[in-house]
Amino acid sequence: MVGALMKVHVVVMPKQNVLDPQGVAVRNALKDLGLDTVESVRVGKFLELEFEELPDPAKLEEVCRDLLSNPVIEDYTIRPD
Amino acid sequence: MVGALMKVHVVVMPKQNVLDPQGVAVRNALKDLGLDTVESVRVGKFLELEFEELPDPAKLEEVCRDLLSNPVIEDYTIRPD
Amino acid sequence: MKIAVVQFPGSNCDQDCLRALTDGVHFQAEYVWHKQTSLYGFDAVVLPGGFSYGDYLRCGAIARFSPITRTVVRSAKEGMPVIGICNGFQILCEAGLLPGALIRNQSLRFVCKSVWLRVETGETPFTAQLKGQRILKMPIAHGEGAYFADKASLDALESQSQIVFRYTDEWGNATPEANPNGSMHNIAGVCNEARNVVGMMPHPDRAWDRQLGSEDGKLVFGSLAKALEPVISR
Amino acid sequence: MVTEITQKLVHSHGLTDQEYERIKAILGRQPNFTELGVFSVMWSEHCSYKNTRLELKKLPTTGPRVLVKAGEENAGVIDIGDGWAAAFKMESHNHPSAIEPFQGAATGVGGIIRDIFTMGARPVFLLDSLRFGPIEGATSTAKNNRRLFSEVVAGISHYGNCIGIPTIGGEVYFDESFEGNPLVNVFCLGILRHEQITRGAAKGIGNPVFYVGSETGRDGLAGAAFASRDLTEELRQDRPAVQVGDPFKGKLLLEACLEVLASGCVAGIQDMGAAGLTCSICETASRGGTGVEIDLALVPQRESGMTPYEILLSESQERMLIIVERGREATLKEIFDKWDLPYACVGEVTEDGMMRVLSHGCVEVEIPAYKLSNDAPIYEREAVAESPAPEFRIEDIPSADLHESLIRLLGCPTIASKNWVYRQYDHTVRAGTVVPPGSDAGVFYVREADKYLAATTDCNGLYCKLNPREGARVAVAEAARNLVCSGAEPLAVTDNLNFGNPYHPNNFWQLRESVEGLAEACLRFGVPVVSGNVSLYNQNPNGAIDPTPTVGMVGIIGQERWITRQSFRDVSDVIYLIGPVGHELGGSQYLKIIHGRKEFLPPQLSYELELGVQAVLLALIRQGLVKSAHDCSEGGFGVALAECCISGARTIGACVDFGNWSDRLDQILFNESQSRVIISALPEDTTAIEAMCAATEIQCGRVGEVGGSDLIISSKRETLRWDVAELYQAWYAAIERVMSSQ
Ligand SMILES: Nc1ncnc2c1ncn2[C@@H]1O[C@H](COP(=O)(O)OP(=O)(O)O)[C@@H](O)[C@H]1O
Ligand SMILES: [Mg+2]
Repeated sequence: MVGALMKVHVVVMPKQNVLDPQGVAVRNALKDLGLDTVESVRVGKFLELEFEELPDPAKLEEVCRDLLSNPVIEDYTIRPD
Repeated sequence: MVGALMKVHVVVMPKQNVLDPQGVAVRNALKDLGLDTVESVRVGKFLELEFEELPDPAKLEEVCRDLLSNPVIEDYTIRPD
Repeated sequence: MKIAVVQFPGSNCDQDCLRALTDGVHFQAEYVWHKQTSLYGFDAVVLPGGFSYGDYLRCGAIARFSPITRTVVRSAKEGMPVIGICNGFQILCEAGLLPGALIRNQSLRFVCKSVWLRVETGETPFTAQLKGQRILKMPIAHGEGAYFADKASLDALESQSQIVFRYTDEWGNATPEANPNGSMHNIAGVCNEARNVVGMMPHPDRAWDRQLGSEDGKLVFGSLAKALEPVISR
Repeated sequence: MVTEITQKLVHSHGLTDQEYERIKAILGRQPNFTELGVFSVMWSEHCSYKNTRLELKKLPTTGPRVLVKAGEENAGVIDIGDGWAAAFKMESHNHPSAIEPFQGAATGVGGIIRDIFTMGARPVFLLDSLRFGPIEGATSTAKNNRRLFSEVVAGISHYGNCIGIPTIGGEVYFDESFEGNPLVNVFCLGILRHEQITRGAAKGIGNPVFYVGSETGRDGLAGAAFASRDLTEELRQDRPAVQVGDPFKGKLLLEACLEVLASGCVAGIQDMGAAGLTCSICETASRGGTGVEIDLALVPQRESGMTPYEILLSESQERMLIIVERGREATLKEIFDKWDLPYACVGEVTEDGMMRVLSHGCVEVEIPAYKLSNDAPIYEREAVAESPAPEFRIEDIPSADLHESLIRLLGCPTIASKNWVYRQYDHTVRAGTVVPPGSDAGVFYVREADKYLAATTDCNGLYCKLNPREGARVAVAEAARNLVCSGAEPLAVTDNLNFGNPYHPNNFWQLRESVEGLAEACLRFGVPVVSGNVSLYNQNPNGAIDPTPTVGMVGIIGQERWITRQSFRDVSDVIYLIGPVGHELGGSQYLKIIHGRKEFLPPQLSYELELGVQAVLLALIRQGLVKSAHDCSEGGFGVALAECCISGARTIGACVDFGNWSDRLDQILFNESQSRVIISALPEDTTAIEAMCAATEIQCGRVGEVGGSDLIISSKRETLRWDVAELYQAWYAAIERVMSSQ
């Protein structure tokens, strides 16, 4: 067996003031399915990264900002597994 | 002010046996950026649902299974905020 | 004989399908709005391509819950011929009428081009006049058209001849190079066990006029005439 | 809270002190903060054309086919026969695409489509004309250029594919001058009956004014003003929230609007594009000679707590303003309910000529609508000519390895096949694309009208940089030639003027020269300009972009059998070169790519020759004598000939002989002299072809034959031979290779 891998989760969401047409469509569909107390839905990305060895946190922030998210329209958060 | 909204997070990930070309592309890009200890990446969806009032858990499971994910290719998990 | 062309919000091949049916193979065809719940008077249904509900979340995921889709599911179970083209195929998979799912193209990019298809079975209402592994030419245009099914389902599809079309080269060889999107087993179209429901990613609705570079789409729609003959004469 | 109007505030709105005085004179008082915002967007270059209006007047806009002229409405409309008409226009989204390439390009597509269906037309196809910095290499600049290119193409594909309108052509160029400031020009054409032409005018006092489509958010605040300034780093930072396109909503809006228009209940309709609600209210009122009064409290809103300023200046996408015949409101409501789209009656047409905006009943804005949209200041900017580029002399250039040169030219991204781009575009939806991207012009069969339309976009910015007037003329000539090569008769033009900051006298001179060149050429080719767009302030820290007056041209093909493609078809077909062999290498891709020199005078256009060549070609095509036709453009005869061999469904060789020509072979092969077309024909038709050409002054040289698997070119001095499979490899997958490099 390989040494246990370390996981890092990155959540990338559309910024609050940016239109999220996908979220709107899902919200409407949920209402149609009878979940009438749903107020709003936002849809983002969930990335599960597996590392042999955890990277330098600053480096990780850098790739989240430059590659994994688009800072013009998205925010990201790094979550421990 | 409106009463505080309740959040529910749903994470939808491609099943292990489903090819995730996007994950592979992200992994390669991360390696190029110098994160050489990255082993694998999988890319899924993160849905943030806001409710006025939390729905019945069984109903929530139902929509996760029927609408928010496709069990042929995806698994979902419901996470408290 | 009258064919229904379903219009979902975001369908964009509805007009092409209607034209292919009326001008291409001279059937009677009418639109059916997604909020309708009846298919009374129709003999077959086409779910056209497009981006139903924007294809937000997943292709076909929201359309599955549309009122008309529930009726289509019921009618299909009663044996009505149903074909889903492109987005229509995705909807049929989401609705559970067809096995498997269509996932993002392996290239991660939308692909629009002309492809060759080998007809794998004449035993469906949409291939009834296409015996003997005919090779057809028609365009594809999709971002999420890679056919996926787990091993057991694939085995079942193969053993029960439920694979209707496969991507091939011009000479009918199902090579990896001829696979435009990463579909398993080069699958371009499948049918259900009862064989009355067919889904395909390529567009017969864009190949029914010589000027468009192929008329092979007429063979697909035209097969319905043969398939429905017994129904009509009854 | 009342905001004090300080000089600083005025300036930060991009208005000068004189402009502010003019505003006070129009109002007879000081504007309030909201009104200042309204003036600033309406008087931005994007909406008012204050620096270009005088120049644009030079363009020819009339002709027997013109039904709606340039500048009158959202798009121009021309007659295409039998009661049918075509509405078309080009629009730029350069700055938004520089900031957020995917959404910038996507919303550009959405915007131009709305301009077309606002006219009552059903959009039937799109073209896109793109410019980026160089994409080859491992530098961070090259990587960034690749990212911009990739995302822009993805954005166009996202919107166009989803809404179901095929993209049937376009162009892509790569050059240093576009680094950091890509050009994204999108063209849309729609089809309608003459009687369906609708107007963006607020007619009928008392008619209700409806807002339809997506809710208003804070996105794209004052985007028109944003597009009217240099794209500095500060501007990038303090940008408004990026607009996100929703093609799904766009599709519903398109269908619902066409249905509403067909119902006959509409008195006027206008999309909300640049300057959003502000522009649509004041322009409809101004065109109708009326006023419009609305209450912002009634406007559907996506975010809470928006101020009147924000609501008025928002550029949220997928919204329209519809003025309904009083008493027919129910029709509109029924249709928008059917399509599940938001709508709201927000006000009515008034007779006092005022744009009056209330917020919960209190007057926020009160401005004479006509003056707001028509009395913007008009400037004549200073123009200073650049010194002319030197004349090209062949002695200054060493001859290169020609075998390798052709392969390198075919593989350079500007010349290489653009299939990597157009494969990502749905070009077959609507089942009418008869000639898909990959030939000189796209050809679309408009089934409902039984008409074949051809369309192309063209502009060589390098020529325009070296001589803007000549470059603009060549752009028109090339567009017309591309149409004729596909069998079409050119009908009319739309243009997109992309230039740098007009306050730099050099830039303004480029603009003026280009417009005059366009005007002259359009007149000579008999193609009126029916619509267009101006995009200034295209700069990066190294200076302005190469001037790029993009020309979009539409033509009609009378009969199906006249439709002609560029690729060779059959073995032993005879190859002719119609037009001269040429010699002009200035501004050529050969000099740029092979010798690294972006200089010298570009090729010169002779109208007589160009019109002669086009007339002969069209006559030959209509006689059924032409099996393929392809014009020589970037890369000259050599590249064009290779493209004839490799751009069809199958590659095919050719053998060409310049045996009695004494020029250097690089000059023969790669000069970019204008007015040249390579055709192929059946051997038995040669007598007829030569007879027809002999009756004119036009040279028509029989230069070779189609066949084999090699491309062979020989001159007095040498014989060159390429395996066409190798040429194909170099050309077909070049962009794919570059884009997959790291
Ligand atoms: N951005 C694009 N979108 C769609 N088609 C394109 C694009 N760029 C180039 N094409 C197509 O590729 C072919 C070659 O383009 P181009 O080299 O500009 O032709 P030409 O020199 O004849 O104007 C044309 O059919 C054109 O429509
Ligand atoms: Mg050309």
